[in-house]
Amino acid sequence: MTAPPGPAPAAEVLAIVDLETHFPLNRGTLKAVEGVSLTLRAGETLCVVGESGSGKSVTARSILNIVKPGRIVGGHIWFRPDAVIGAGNGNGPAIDLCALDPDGPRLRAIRGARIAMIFQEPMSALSPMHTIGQQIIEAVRLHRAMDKQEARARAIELLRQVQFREPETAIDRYPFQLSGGMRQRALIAMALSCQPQVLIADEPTTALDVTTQAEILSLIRSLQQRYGMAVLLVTHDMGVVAEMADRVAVMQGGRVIEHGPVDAVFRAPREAHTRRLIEAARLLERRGNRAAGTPAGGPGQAPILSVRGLCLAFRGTTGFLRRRATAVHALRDVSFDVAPGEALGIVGESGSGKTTLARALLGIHRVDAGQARFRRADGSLVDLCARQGYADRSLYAEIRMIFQDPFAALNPRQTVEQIIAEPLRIHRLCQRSGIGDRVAALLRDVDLSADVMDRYPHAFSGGQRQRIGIARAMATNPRLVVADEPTSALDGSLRAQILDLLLELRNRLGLSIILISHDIGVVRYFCERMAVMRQGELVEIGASDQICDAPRHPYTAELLAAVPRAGPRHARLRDPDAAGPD
Amino acid sequence: MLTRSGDAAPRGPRRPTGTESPWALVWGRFRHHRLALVSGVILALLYLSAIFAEFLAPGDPQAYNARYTFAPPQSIHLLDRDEDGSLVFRPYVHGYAVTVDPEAMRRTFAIDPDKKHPLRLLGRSEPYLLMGFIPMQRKLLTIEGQGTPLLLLGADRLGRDVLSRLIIGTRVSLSVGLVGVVLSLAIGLVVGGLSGYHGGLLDLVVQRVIEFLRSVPTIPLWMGLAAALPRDWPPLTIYFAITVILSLVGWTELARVVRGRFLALKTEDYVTAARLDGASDLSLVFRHMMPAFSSHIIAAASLAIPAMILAETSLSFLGLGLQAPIISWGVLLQEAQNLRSVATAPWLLWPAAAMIVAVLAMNFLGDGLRDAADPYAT
Amino acid sequence: AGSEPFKEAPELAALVAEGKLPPVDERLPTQPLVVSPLSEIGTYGGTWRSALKGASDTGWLRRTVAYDPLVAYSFDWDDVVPNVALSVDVNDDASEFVFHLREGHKWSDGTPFTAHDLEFAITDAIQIPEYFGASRNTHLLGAKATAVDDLTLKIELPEPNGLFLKQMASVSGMWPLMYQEEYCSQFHIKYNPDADAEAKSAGLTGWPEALYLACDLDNWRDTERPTLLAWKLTSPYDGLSQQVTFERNPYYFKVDSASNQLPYLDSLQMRQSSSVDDMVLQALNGDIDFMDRHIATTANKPLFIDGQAKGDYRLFPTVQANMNTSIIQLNQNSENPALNALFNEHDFRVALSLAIDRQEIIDVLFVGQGEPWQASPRPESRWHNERLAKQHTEFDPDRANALLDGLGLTGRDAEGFRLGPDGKRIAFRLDVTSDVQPTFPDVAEMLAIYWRALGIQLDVRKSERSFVYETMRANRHDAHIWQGDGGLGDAILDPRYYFPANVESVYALLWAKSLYDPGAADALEPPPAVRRQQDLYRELQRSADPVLQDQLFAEILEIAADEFRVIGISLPPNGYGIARNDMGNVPELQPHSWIYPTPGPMGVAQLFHKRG
Amino acid sequence: MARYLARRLLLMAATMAALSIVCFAIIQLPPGDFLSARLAEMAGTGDTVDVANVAWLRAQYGLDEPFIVQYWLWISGVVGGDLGFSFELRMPVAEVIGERLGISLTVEILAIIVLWAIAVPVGVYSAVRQYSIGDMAATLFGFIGLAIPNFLLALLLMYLSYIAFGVTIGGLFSPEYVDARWSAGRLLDFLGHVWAPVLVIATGGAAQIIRILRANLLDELSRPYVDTARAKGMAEWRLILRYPVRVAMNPLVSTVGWLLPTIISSSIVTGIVLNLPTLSPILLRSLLAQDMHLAGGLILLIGVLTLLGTLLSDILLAWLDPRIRLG
Ligand SMILES: Nc1ncnc2c1ncn2[C@@H]1O[C@H](COP(=O)(O)OP(=O)(O)OP(=O)(O)O)[C@@H](O)[C@H]1O
Ligand SMILES: Nc1ncnc2c1ncn2[C@@H]1O[C@H](COP(=O)(O)OP(=O)(O)OP(=O)(O)O)[C@@H](O)[C@H]1O
Ligand SMILES: [Mg+2]
Ligand SMILES: [Mg+2]
Repeated sequence: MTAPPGPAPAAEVLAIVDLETHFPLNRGTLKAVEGVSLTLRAGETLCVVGESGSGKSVTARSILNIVKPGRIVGGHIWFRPDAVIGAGNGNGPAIDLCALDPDGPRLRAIRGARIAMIFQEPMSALSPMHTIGQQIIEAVRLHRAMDKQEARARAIELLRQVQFREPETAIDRYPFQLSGGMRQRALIAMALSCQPQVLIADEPTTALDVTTQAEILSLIRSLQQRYGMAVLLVTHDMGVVAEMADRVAVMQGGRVIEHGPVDAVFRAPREAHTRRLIEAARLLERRGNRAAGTPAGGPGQAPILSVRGLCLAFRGTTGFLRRRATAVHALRDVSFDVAPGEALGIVGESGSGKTTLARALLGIHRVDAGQARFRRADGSLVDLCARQGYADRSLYAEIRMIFQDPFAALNPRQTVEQIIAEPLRIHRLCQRSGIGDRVAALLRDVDLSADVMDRYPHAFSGGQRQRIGIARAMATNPRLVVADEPTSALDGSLRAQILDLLLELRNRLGLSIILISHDIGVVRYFCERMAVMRQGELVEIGASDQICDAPRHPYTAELLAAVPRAGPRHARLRDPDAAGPD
Repeated sequence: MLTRSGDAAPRGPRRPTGTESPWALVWGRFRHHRLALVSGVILALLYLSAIFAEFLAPGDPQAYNARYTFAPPQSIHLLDRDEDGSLVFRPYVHGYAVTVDPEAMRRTFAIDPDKKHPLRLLGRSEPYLLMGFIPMQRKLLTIEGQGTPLLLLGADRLGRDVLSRLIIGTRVSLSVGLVGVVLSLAIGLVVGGLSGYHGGLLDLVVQRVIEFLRSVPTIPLWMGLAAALPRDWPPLTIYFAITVILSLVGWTELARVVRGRFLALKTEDYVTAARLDGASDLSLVFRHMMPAFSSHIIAAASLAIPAMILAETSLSFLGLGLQAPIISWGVLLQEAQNLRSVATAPWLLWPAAAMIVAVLAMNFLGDGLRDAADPYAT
Repeated sequence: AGSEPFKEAPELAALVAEGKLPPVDERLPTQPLVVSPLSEIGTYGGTWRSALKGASDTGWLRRTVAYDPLVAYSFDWDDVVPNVALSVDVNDDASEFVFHLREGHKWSDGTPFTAHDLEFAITDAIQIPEYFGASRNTHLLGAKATAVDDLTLKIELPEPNGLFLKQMASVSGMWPLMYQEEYCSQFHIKYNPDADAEAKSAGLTGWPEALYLACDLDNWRDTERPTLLAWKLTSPYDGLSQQVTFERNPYYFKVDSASNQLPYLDSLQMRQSSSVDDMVLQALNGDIDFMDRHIATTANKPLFIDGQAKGDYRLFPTVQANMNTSIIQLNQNSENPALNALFNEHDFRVALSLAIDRQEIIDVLFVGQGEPWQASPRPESRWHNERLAKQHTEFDPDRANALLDGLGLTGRDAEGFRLGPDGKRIAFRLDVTSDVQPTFPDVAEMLAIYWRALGIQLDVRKSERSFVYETMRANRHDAHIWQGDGGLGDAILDPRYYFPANVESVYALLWAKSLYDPGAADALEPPPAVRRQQDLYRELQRSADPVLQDQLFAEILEIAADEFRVIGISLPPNGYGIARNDMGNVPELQPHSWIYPTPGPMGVAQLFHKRG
Repeated sequence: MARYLARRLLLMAATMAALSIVCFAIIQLPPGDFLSARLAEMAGTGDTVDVANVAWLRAQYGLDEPFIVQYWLWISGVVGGDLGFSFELRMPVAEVIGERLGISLTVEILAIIVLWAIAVPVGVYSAVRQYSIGDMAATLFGFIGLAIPNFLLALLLMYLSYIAFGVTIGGLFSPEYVDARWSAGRLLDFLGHVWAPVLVIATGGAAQIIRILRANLLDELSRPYVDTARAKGMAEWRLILRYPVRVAMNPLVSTVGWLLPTIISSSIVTGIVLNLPTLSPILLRSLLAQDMHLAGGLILLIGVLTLLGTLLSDILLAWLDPRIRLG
């Protein structure tokens, strides 16, 4: 395996040539990646964009050869460990990663140390049985000769860099005790722990609010500048692309359809598909909440949901034998109303309690105080937070939730059909014989073809799973949907499509929506009103436009300032007035 | 709304062409599991031989024969020489030359090369009742020549045919004990599942009950129970009752394991999601959490079955298990568990081999089911 | 032998030389018991290795080291001969026995053994009702023992007992010799007022238990207790220890015909084992020097025959004292009226007997060894009775059926079973235990098949021994199967099968009670013939004349033949034992029984290891 | 933790109280009592028994008292630290148990260690290399061990070692070492014997652990967090042991605390066949002989071990899986 006539020019730390990765299916194989070629130079950021399911994640995973049960069936991935910024000075041997034994020591020495990876689904990617500290420390110690104390200190430092508020205590917490964004940041910290030459980041900021995202991106930038780290960034956030990318690759159907410097691609996209992607991203920003239309119910009606004084603290302990009591006040005196047919957006920094609020409303978490009165279809009121709140299971057909982690929320042992049919079956919403059609229709609504019905959740891309979750939530024609980051893993065009679907339902059925998102653009596009959360408190609530244009709370202002925009090399939007079209 | 009604397909939900129902998927994968298929066939054969035991057994399992106590197995010769010296296919066995050794109090057997007894397929036999009610006069394999028994697996201390006893024993061994297994699995899953899912007070109570049941060692429990059962029940009924009662204790282990797993599983998002779909507790436990645990359950079941078959041998050590004249593998092994048999009549250990085959078959079948149910398996 | 100087084991000689032990002449009685060896004069040294089964196998101890009663059975069981006692005088009506002891006989601690020790044992220990020992010394109950002088013990019985000496020579005869007054009286309330308190503070129920644990024949856990036996205990048998050991008693009172003090063997080593198979393997491996108990079964014989060369041992034959391999007792005092009526029909019992193919049972289970035999003393026995032994042993199913038809049992049910007078199927149940004889269940199953052919259902249940016993004690059994005790010398001592005589006569427990426990509320007056047998036995007990005893017993057996109360199967083949090839004086063809505790009466002190 | 422990211990005491009543009742379920069992046994040896003083003895042992009184006498002693007196062995129960407990625990814990030391790695191996030759072999041997009754295996071992090596392996010591003090020689002798029961017990339980671990591990191996660990560059085996195995151990850990009491109460037959000086044969004997105090003491001991084992399992489970809360 030494020094083949490396096809990679010296400065190209990574060169993917004609990569083909296939997955076995029940019938035949699925060619997820078909002849992808990409290059990555030291110190450079290559953004990979493309519609959901186009093979971005599989390409990224192929680099470290972690694609089970798939197989890399063709192509090469040349890795040149001595490549540095500036051409011509790396002439050591290049290694073909595809040719290495996937479990062998040579590839292992590269994984984590030289090429680090951040997986797309942060929630499931962490071991549930170990604290994040243990997992980061282990990563550090695998490749660096450090004793436990040093490694711990380094882990704390890393957590601090990825914006953990109290890294000293956070380090001893288990993934299930962390918010989605916190987990994602822990993964980022883990990936950065050994100062890799190449960072493969698969949608690393989907669960992060804009401020945190900005910090993380600038952290990556500074590492790039300092160590010449090359970054392969998979994302569909065009704002991020604009801010980060040197070059962009656009994928569709397992192939790279366009590949070039970011300015070129943004200014003059060659492919229609690329154009669509960029357009869709801009559209969201441009339209603001004007697309929201008029809710069916109209104002002045009695609220469908009225939340008063919700308080919730996670009282837990850390450590096994010598336990220390800890309490995280995830909700502090949260009150708001949702009118019928209204969409309420909730934004806020990562870990501010958004998911907790959603779960509290669905009765998953017990609240310490407060109530959430929900007006049912027959006009009766139930307190969702009371103990017997969900005694009548038909309520579950009226209120639906879309989970933040789409993978974890899908039963790995059920086919998509079973998953989506489950609420239909339980609430007897359609005849047995009609279930198949109904499921197929729901899948089509979220832009999935019906022939994926017999696949299991693990055989999907992140965005596809998210759509399955949405289809399931919509299956019962609910009256209130609590959607926790429902579109974070979707590319711009799909996102718009899904949101339009929701809007259509809202207009037609008077569906009320609580939309949790860190994407202010989405919230503004979609919601009449929005609420801003911070450390468990609702700091501001009001009409979306008003909040976006004239935030009252300094935190809101800070949030808005951090929103990246979908144009290359644009400065951040500091002036709220500039939030309009280009 | 978005539902279309009418034009109902005859069976099950309609699906787009090219996709398969979940069960078809599982079956499709199972079908490709060669080991599991072979095991399934073996098990089917075992059960068939349990059903048609009387027909398959060459002899009467209870008929003792003074001349052939501890006779070693005969081997079947397939080819015979005709008068003209040419080889022909004519299966036969040799007879025995028996000598009595009064000093050692035993018979010694030698193969008598002069005595050839041809074998017949579907030959005439003593009349008997197949499955206790179908009168029959033919058996699968019979021997020609009066007075010479067919002892393909040798004879036991009373000169009874081990093969016939083994075949008849299949019936009890592969049926009665299974009831206990099924019962304890069912109770274990339900109780353990609910306890782990609900946690809290229910869990506390269930765990104390389990703890309590486990604290009573089995032997005194057996002895006590055996004393409490009416003495004039037929032995099979007593045994059946004991297995049922034992399984009322036997569920504890599975219940605890299930509960331990469920405590962790119930925090999974997909379980929450199913709950938010409106699934009832039982459906949550059985449709969503249990499948995640199906590998374990299959493994536990395939382990419990041999344990139950074997339990009878330990039970009869205490005079509580099945007893002769009822024949089961356990009884046969029980009769073979002495130095004399082990040292001089190892063919009496054949029931152990039968048991191993049955257990392995059940187990590989279980493997096949597991893999078929595992979405990740390829 | 008297004139020759006594010789002793080298290790003892060394101790004597060191002054730690008195010389051998001072240790032996003036008139030691001279043993003529079975085959040769032995040599000193070596260990006798054997095994004990479980925690309470005192049987093997009683058969070997402990068998040194006042008077002992002769080797062939024909006679009672002096042992510890030098001689014994009996009065005419067998109610007063005077034992003369040996002068200079000493306990293992060197203190003199006197008649006072015996008086203490019988009056102060055995006769107190407070512990188990008494329950097994029925012949000593109510006896008055007096030490006339140091060497003379007089025993006066409350009732004449012509069998007293035989009983004193039996396996239970050693009790009085276990108690050294000096040592054992410390546990006795009469001699030690604190005895009870001391016992209770040790966790015992009271002083009798302390006495029992320290001194009784069935307890081998006190290594302090002085003994008269050939070997004294060095590591105790408390049910937990893995090994019980004994070492030579330098004061043992027997010498061989060449004036060598016995025993020859230095020590005994008995491994406590819970598993017979473990013991068998020990024997096969040559780790057992001499033994028959537990291991020498019919089933194991081929193993032992084949293993002789490897294990360097041989098999020696014993004469089975049992007269039958299995005796079937139908409960003729049953609480089930229908069964009781049937079982009391003479012809019914005969029919059942005739339906049994005994030769087949013998062939299948005993490899053709033995002959069809009813419950009757063995052919070698003085009391052999041909009619009793052989009647109804032929296999004649036709006559059997005819007899049953003759009883009017002609009705049959759908499955072909005969109906009893009550209109119900004739069916009864037999609980068998394989703990005593592994062949019982097999016999029972074959019986079930034979009797099925008669139209009678026998429901065989294998059960745990104590369950079988418990049902029997409560007289709730239908039938019982057991071995044929009382074939040789024990016939007259334990005539359980010849007439309802004791608790073991479970075919007529309530009739037996009228003999052994007439006061019992449930005792039944037996039919005249049985009554007559019991009267004859009482008369026999009252006579000291062996000839008269034989006459009376013969008459009892004649009546037994008429009555035909129990059904026998076959005469047991000879037994065997295992002895290492280097063991000397191994007994050949010794009777094997419980009452005659084989091999005890041979004088095990004469066993030895051959040199070279 | 301390509060949790305190609460559990309190509950344990209540369970023990219930257990003591039930076990005392169970011991008495079979007909008869110690004396009748004893008489039965004596008769078995050929002794004839005079029943005259049996009633007296019965009173002496308190066997004629009603159940409640007998129970009360016993349990009040037990609470006061006096386990009572073995009728049969005529020794304080505490002494009997004390005599055997050490060796019994040694053998049984040794067996458990060997069992886990073999079965856990093999189980992991057979999951990771599903359907490899090694997996098949492990399954085959595991099930052979399971399907052959323990006592038969013990018998076979004994016989084979006699045939092949000319040594008998019954018991735990050769005669010369039975009563000897511990020394290097005795230890060697002990090891020369103890392998047989350890092997018998271990083979009987190995299949259970192998198959359960395999089944659970197979489920975990395809979890995303395993990929994360892979991407870190961890060695395959190390990451399997550290991540999925930890989850897959859950079912084993759930019941690991019961291993010891289960082995004590289930290795009776093995103990008898191999002539082991452990507690198990004594338990059977005491039950057959209806030696109430001894049987009661042993059952209580097993009960306490079970309860402690459950507690241990619960604590281990919580330590193993942070999602499970001690509660
Ligand atoms: N284990 C698998 N088995 C079968 N098909 C798979 C598997 N994993 C992914 N796929 C398929 O491979 C294709 C590419 O998936 P990939 O995860 O690379 O998409 P993606 O571009 O990352 O999309 P997203 O933006 O939604 O994350 C998809 O169609 C997906 O369904
Ligand atoms: N089960 C739990 N135990 C303890 N603490 C928890 C638990 N779940 C959440 N928390 C804590 O509660 C706080 C709020 O978490 P939540 O998941 O609601 O945040 P979020 O607003 O959804 O953040 P993100 O945008 O990152 O998803 C966080 O600090 C988190 O660590
Ligand atoms: Mg992806
Ligand atoms: Mg969240």
